[in-house]
Amino acid sequence: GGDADGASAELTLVDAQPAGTQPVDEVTWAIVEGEPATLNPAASANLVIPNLCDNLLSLQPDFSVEPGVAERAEFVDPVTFVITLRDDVTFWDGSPLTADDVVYSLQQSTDPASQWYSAFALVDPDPATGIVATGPLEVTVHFVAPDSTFRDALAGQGGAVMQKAFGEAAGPAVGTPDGGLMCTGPFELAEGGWKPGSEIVTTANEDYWGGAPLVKQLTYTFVNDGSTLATALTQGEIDGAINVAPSSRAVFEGDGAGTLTVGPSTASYSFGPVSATSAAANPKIRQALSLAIDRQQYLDTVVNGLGYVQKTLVPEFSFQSMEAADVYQAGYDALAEPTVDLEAAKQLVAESGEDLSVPLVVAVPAGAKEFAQTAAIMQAAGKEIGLQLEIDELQASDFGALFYDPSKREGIDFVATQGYLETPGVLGYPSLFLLPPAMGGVFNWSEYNDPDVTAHLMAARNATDPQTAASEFVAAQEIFAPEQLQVTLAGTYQLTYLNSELSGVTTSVAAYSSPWALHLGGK
Amino acid sequence: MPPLTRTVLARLGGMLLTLFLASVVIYSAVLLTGDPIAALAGGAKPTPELIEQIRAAYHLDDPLWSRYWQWLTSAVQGDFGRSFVYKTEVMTLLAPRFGLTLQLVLLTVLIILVFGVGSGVVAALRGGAVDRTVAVLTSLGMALPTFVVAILLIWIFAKSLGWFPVYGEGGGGWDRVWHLVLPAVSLAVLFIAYLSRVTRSALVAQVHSEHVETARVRGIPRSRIFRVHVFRNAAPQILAISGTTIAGLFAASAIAEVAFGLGGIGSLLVQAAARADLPVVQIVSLLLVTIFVVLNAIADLCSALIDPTSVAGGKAA
Amino acid sequence: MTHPILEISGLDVFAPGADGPRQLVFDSTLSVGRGEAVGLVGESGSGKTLTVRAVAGLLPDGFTTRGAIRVDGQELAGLGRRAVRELRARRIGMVFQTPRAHLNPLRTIGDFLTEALVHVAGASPADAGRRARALLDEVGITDPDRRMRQHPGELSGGLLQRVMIAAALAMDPEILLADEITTALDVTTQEEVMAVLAELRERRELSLLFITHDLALAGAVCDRVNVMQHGRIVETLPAATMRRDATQAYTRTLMAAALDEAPPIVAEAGTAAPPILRLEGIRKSYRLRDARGRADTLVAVDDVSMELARGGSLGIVGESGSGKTTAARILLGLETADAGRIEVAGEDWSRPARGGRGRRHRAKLAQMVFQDPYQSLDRRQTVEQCLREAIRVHRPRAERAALDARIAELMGHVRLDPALLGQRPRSLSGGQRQRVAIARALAADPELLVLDEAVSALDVTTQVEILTLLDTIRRETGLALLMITHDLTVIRRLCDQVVVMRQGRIEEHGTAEAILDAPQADYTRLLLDSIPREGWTPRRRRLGRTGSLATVTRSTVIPD
Amino acid sequence: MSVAQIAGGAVPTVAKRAARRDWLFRGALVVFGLIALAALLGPWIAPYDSSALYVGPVNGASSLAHPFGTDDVGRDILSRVLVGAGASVFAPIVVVLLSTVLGLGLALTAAWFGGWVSGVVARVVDVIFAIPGLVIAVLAVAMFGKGLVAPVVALSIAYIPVVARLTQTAAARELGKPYLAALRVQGVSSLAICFRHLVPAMIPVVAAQMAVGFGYAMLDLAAISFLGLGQQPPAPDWGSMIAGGQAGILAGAPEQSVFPAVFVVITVLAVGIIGARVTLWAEEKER
Ligand SMILES: Nc1ncnc2c1ncn2[C@@H]1O[C@H](COP(=O)(O)OP(=O)(O)OP(=O)(O)O)[C@@H](O)[C@H]1O
Ligand SMILES: Nc1ncnc2c1ncn2[C@@H]1O[C@H](COP(=O)(O)OP(=O)(O)OP(=O)(O)O)[C@@H](O)[C@H]1O
Ligand SMILES: [Mg+2]
Ligand SMILES: [Mg+2]
Repeated sequence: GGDADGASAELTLVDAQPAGTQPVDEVTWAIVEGEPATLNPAASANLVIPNLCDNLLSLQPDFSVEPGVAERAEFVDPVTFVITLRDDVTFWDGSPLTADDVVYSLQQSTDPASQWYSAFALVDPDPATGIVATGPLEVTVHFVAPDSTFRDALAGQGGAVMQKAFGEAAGPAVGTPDGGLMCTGPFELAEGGWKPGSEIVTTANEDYWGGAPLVKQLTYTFVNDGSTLATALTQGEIDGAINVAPSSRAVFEGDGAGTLTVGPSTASYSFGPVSATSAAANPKIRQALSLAIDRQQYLDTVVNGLGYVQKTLVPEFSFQSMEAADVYQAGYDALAEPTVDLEAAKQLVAESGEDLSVPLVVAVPAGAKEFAQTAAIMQAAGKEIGLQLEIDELQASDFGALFYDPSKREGIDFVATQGYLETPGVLGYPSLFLLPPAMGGVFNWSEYNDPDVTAHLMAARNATDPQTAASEFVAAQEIFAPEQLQVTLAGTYQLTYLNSELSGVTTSVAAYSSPWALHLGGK
Repeated sequence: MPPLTRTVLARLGGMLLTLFLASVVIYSAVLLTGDPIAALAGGAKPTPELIEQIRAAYHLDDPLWSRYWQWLTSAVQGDFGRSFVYKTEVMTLLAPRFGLTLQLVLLTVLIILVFGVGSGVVAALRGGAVDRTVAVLTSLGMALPTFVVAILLIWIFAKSLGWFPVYGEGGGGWDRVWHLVLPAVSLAVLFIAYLSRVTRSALVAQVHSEHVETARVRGIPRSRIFRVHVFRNAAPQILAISGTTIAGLFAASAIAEVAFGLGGIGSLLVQAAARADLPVVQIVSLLLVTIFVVLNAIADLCSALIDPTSVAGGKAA
Repeated sequence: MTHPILEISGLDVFAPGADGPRQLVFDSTLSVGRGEAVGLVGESGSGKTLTVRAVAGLLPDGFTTRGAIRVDGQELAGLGRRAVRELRARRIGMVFQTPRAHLNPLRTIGDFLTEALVHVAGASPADAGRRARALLDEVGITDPDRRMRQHPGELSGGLLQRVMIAAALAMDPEILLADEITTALDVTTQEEVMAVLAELRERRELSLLFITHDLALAGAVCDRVNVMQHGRIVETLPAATMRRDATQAYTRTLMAAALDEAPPIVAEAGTAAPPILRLEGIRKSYRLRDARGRADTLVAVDDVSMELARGGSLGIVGESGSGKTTAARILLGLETADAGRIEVAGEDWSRPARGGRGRRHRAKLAQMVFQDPYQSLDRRQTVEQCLREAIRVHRPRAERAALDARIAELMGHVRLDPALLGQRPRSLSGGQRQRVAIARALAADPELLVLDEAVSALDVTTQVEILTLLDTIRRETGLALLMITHDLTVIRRLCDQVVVMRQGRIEEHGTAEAILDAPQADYTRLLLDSIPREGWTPRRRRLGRTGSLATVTRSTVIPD
Repeated sequence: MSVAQIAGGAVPTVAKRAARRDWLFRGALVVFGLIALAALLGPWIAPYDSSALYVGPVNGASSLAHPFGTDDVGRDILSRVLVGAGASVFAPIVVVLLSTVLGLGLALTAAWFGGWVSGVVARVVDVIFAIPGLVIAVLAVAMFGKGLVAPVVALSIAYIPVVARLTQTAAARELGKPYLAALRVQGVSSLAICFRHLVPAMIPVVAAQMAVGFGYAMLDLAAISFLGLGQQPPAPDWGSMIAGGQAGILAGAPEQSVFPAVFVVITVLAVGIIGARVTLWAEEKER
C-alpha cells in the first residue's frame, strides 16, 4: 500500500549508471522477453542485438542521437541523405566496414516485410538509385519525398550494419543459431555461441572502435517467469536484467545482491479497437471506458507505482531530446488529463447508440500478471458503466498473430497491449494506428480515417525543418488524442536490476537501440 | 518360441502400434494449436510471397496424410525437421535439453523411490500411528501443487537458509546435482505421495495373503518374509505404477523447469507451444510419448520377469 | 520330560465384534503326546480350525485368546516373540487345507522347500537342496529335480499338498498340524497322502494333530480322537474303541452317520417320462501351453453321454482331473462344448443362453452347487444378501416379508443358524460356506440340481442331514440330482445311477448297486478300495499317478 | 489356570483405533460438507462482490474487514475463495466421476468380453495414456472452446487410462473367480452381476483412485487455467488464484496464493481421508 503519489514523487529516474571501472570476466544477463527468434537486426528487436550490431547513429541514454559508426549523416537537400562512415570501424573478423556493407544493410530494411520498413517508406524503392555507395566510406540515400523521421530512425536497428559478404553467404540463415552473425558491435557472437534453448554467449570485441568493453564474456539466459527471475537476481545467480517485473518491486527493493534502477521509458499500456464493425470502433465507447478507469489506481496496481499517467499514445520521453522538444511538450501539456467521470461515461455509452447486449471481448496475452490485472480493471470499469466485457486470454503465438492475421481478430473487440518506441520520433505510433492501411496504418483496424489528421501527419513527416514537423504533429494530436484510438492506461518506467558489484548499464529505454553493456564493468 | 521371447515380441508390437496411433493423434492435434504461417513469419507481417515460400518449404500444401507420413518417416530416421521459431534443426535444440531433463528426472526418480516406496513400506509394516501419519502426510503431499512447492522451497532454502541454488542448471558433476536438488524435490512431492500409497496398499494386500501366513508359521525371519514374500510379490504392481510415474515425469518436469529456470524439454514444450513452433511441439510430444511407452513397456517386462506366472498366461476366465 | 508335545488347556478364542468380543471356542483342552496321532473331529463351524490356528499363531487380526498353549511343556504366552517364532519354526509343522493359496505363486517349489532350512536352520543352499530332494522323494514325488524348478501353478492339488507336507517336515518338527488336508482331494489321492503321513509317522516318530470331519478317516489314522461341538471339546476317545466308548449323543450320531447305518434310499421305479437331462457325445478340449511355452491340447471331456430321468439321481465319480466339473460346467452353459448335444427338459442347451431372460429361464430349471464353496460366494455379500439376491432373481416383485420367510426357510433346510445371516464368507467355517451355497442353489426351486463335491467339506452329521434334505426335496418335488463326488458312500445313499469317469472318458456306468457292489472296471475297484472305513489302512497304490494337470502329466512323461 | 493373553490385549486398542479413525473421518466429512456448502452458496455468502476491484487496498494483509486480505487489484480474497469454490470443487468432482465412469466402463467392457474387444480397449487406453495431457487439453479447447468444459473434458479423458488400467486388471482377476460363474448359473442378469458384484469388488481400488484423482484434477485444472486455456477471468478459481499470486509470496504479500492454497490442501486432504476410509470399509468387507 502506501501513498502512491508520494511514492512516485520520490522516484529518481536514471538513464544510465556511471561507467564501470574494473574489468570483469563474466556477466550473466537474463533476457526477460524470452529467447529471441533471431539475432538478425533487420528481422527482430531484442536486447541482445544492440550489443552485437552497431547502428549508424548512436542513441544516447537520454534519447538524443549522436554520431556513431556514421561520422556524419545529414540531408544535403530535402530528398538526398548522405552518410559518411568512420574509417576505423572493423567487423569482428577484422575486415574494415565499407560503404557496400552499409548499402547492403540498409537495403534489408527496404523490404516491406522488414520490421523497420516504415522508416524507409519514403526511400526511393529502386535499388539502383535508392541507396547507393558514393564513396568507399560514403553512402547516399535518395528519397521520393522529404522525410523528417529518417535520421532518428538510423539510431535504431533500421540503421544496424552487418557485413555484406557474410550476410550474402549465410542467406536466410543469418542471425539464426546455425547461421551466425557478422557485425561491428562491442560484443561478438562466437561461433556456436548461441545454444538454442539455453543461452547465448558473447565475448568482448577487443578492437571495438569505441573502446573494448570491460566485460570479457557476456552470457544471456532466458527467464520468462517473473518470480524465478526475481529470486535468481536477488540471490546473485544472475547478474542483471532489463525490464524486470514491477510486481516484484518489493523483492527488488529489499535485501538482495543488487539494486533496482528506474529509468525513463517510452513504454506504455493501452488498449484499442480490433474491428471496424464492433462497438469498440465507436469513439464514444472508448472514451466512456477511459473515463471509467482510474489511472492512478491503475498505476498503483499494475506497475506497482513504477509509472506515470500518460495522456495520449505518444509518450513524452520520445520527443524529450528532439530539436523542437518545447513545441511537442507544449502540445502534450495542452491535452486534457484523463479523469474519472462515471456519469459522463454512462452518458457517452447511452449516446453511442451501440447494441451492447452482447459482451465485448478483450484479448490479452495469457499468463502475464500485468495483463490479467489490466483485464480485471477494464472489466470492472465496464461493469460500472453498463458495458459487459469478456476476457479472452490468448497464448503468445495467437496473441502475436492477432496483429497481422485478420482471421485471428474475428470475435475480438479490444486488444490490450504494451508497447514502446525504440527511437526518438513521434510519428511511429500515430502512423500505425491512425493512417489508412495503404499509407502505413497497419494496425488501424477500426478504419479510422480523418483527412485532417492524415494531412497533418503527412505534412509532419515531409517537413524539412523540425519546427514545422512539430507543429504539424501537434495539430494532428489535438484532433486524434480525444478520439482515444488507443486508450492509454499508463506510461511505465524502464526497470533494470543489476548486481551491486557492477555498474555502467544504460537504464533508459535507449537500451533497445544502443550497446547498453558497453560500459558495463566492476565498480 | 520361448515364452519370454514371445512376451517381449508381443509387447514390442503393441508398443509400436501405440506409438504409431499416438503419433497420428499428436500430429493432427498439434496442427490445431497454432497457425504455422504465423509462427514461421516470426512476428512480422508475412507477405504473400513469404507465405508462398513457407508453404512450399514446409510442404503445407500437400495433403495431410502425405505430410504426416513424411514427418513420421523422417522423424524415425532421426531427422526431426527444423524449428519454425529458431530456424534450426530440432535435433540440436533437443539434444542438450534432453540431457538436462534426463538428469532432473533421474534425480527425481531417486527421491521418489527412496521416499515414496520407503514411506509406503514403513506405513505398511508399522501400521497404527505411523500408518496414519503417513496417510495424512501423503494426502498433504497430493494437495500441494508443484509450483507452490517450488515457491515454498525457493522461499525457505534460497531466501531464508541459502543452502541450495535456486536458479539454473549449474556446471557439471556435483554442481549440477546441487542445482537440481530443489527442482527435483518440488517435482517429487506429488509423486512421492502417490507412490507411497500404491506401495502401501500393494504390500498390505500381500501381508494378508495366505502364503505369507505359511511363511510365518514356518518361522521365516520377518525381514525375509518381507523381502521375498511380501515385497517381491507386490513388486510387479509397484513397478508398473513406478514406470508410469517415471514416464510421466518427463512431461511433468515442465513446471519445475520453468520455476527454477532450467532449460529442459518440458520448458521447451511449453515455450514452443506458446509460440506455435509446431515441429518442436510435435517432436517433443512424440518424444514424450515414446519415452512413456518405452518405459512402460520396460516396467511391464520387468514385472513379467518377476512374475513368471504372467508369462505363461493366456488362460481366459 | 514326559510332557506331551502339545498341550492346550482351557483355550478360549474371541472374535472382535461390534458389541464386544464374541467367544467362538470355549475352554478347549487337548493334548498330543510324543509320536501320537490325535484327531480333532466335529461339526462344521465348531472351532476346529480356530483351535489349530491359535496354536500356529495365525488367528485373524483382532482375535484374542485366553488359556494356555504349551509346546513340550513351554508355555507360548511366557516366551518372547522371537522364542515363540523359533519354537513354531522348529517344532511345529503346519499343513493347510488349500495348498495352492498357501504357496507363494512367484517362488519355485525348490525355494519353498529350502527356505526354512537356509534361513532358519542356517543350512547351506546346496545341503538344503539335497535335503529338499530327499523330502520330495520321501513324500513320494517322482523326479524331484524337475519339481524343484517348477512353480506352484504347474502342480496339481495332490502334488502341492505333498509339497506342503514335505516342506513342513523340512525342519524335523515334532508335531504336524493338519487341517482338513485331504478335503479337496479325490479318494485315491487322499489315500496316498494319508499313506505318506502314516509312513512318516512310523519313520520319524512324528506327532500329529489331524483335523477332519471324516470320523472314519480319523479313526483309521489316529490314536485318539477329540470330538468338538459348538466350540467345545465334548469328548476324547481312543480311536480303536471309540464306537464302544462314546458317551456323548453327538458322537454317537456322528458315528451312526459315518458308519453308514442310515437306511439306503430306495430309488423309485424308473418313469417313462422323457429325461430331464441328456448329454450326447460331449467333448471339450483346452489349448494349453506346456512348461516350455509350446501349444498343447488337453482333452478334458471326451465323448461323454449320459441321461438323467426326472426326479432321478445320477452320481459322477472319478479321480481328480477326470473332467467331472468340466462336464457340469458345459451342462450349465459356463463352457461351450466342442461337440455334442445337451438337452435339458427337452430344450436344446448346446449353446449358452443369450440374454437375461434365457438365463433366468435356465436358472429356474437347473442349478449348481460349486466345488469350492468359498470361492463361489461373493466375499462382499453377507449370507442374507446372497440368498436374497438368489431368490429375487425369480421373484422380482416379491414382498420383503415373503423374501424373509423364504430366507429363513432355506437357512433351516441347510441347518444354518440364523445368527449367521449377517456374516460374510470370510468369517464362516468351511462347512458353513458350503451350506450357504446349497441354500442358494435351492432358492430357485430348480428341477435339476448339480452338486459338485457339495458335501465333502461337511461333517458327517451335517452331510447326512443335507443328503436327507435333498432326498426329501427330490421325492416331494421331483428334483433331479446330478452328484459329482469322490465319496462313494454319498453315491450309495443318494444315487440310483452312477457314471465313473477317468481322464475325460466314461469308464463305466450303471445302477448304483451294480457299480458299488460288483464293479467291472479295475479303476472302479481302486476307487472303492480307497474309501476310508473301519479297519482301513491307507496304502500307496500308484506312484506318480496323482498328476492331474496336463502340464504335469506331460512333464513327467517327457524327459528333458 | 493361568490367564494369558497370547495376542496381547488387542481388543481395547482396536476399538480405540477405530474410534480415533472415525473421528478423523467425521472431521473430514464435516470439512468437506462445509466446503461443498461454500461451493453451492458461494456467491450468496461472500461478503463482497468477488470481482469488484479496490474493495480494499491492493495486496492488503488480513484484517477484520478482509479476513483473507485483498489481492493485486484490491478484490476481497475471502469472497473470491468462496465464489471460486464452486468451480474449484465441482469441476474436479465432475472430472473424477466422468473419468471413473468412462474408465470403469471401458475396463468392464474389456474384462467382460475379453478377446479382441479387450485388445482394442487396451490399445485405446494406451494411446490416451501416452499422449501428454497438454495436447489433450489443447484438442479439447479446439473442440469446445475456452471455459470450464474443455479442461474438464480433457482431464476426464486424460484420466481414463489410469482408472481403466487399474480396474481392468482387478476386473479380469475378479471375473476369473467362480462366484461370478455361480451368479450366472443363478440367472442373475449381466447388468446386475456387473453393478452388484463386479463394481463393488473394485470399490477399494476405485475409491482410492478417486480420492487421488480428485487432488490431481484440482491441481491440473489450476495449471490449465493458469495457461489461459480454462476458466476465463474474472470468474475466480482456486488454482488460478494460487498461480496468479505466486509473485506475492516472495514479495511479502502471500495472502493471494496462500489462502486458496490452504483451501486446496484442506479439500484434497478431506477427500483423501474420506477416500481412505471408504477404501478401508470396502477392504474390510472382503476380509
Ligand atoms: N474371521 C472370523 N470372524 C468371525 N467369525 C469367525 C471367523 N472365522 C471363523 N469364525 C467363526 O468361528 C466358528 C468356528 O470356525 P472354524 O473355522 O474354527 O470352524 P471349523 O470347526 O473349522 O469348521 P469346518 O469344519 O466347517 O471348517 C464358526 O462359527 C465361524 O463362523
Ligand atoms: N479353463 C481350463 N483351461 C485349461 N484346462 C482346464 C480348464 N478347466 C479344466 N481344465 C483341465 O481339464 C481337466 C479336467 O478338469 P475338471 O475340473 O473337470 O476335473 P474334475 O474331474 O472336476 O477334478 P477334481 O476332482 O479335481 O475337481 C483337468 O486336467 C484341468 O486341468
Ligand atoms: Mg475348518
Ligand atoms: Mg472338479
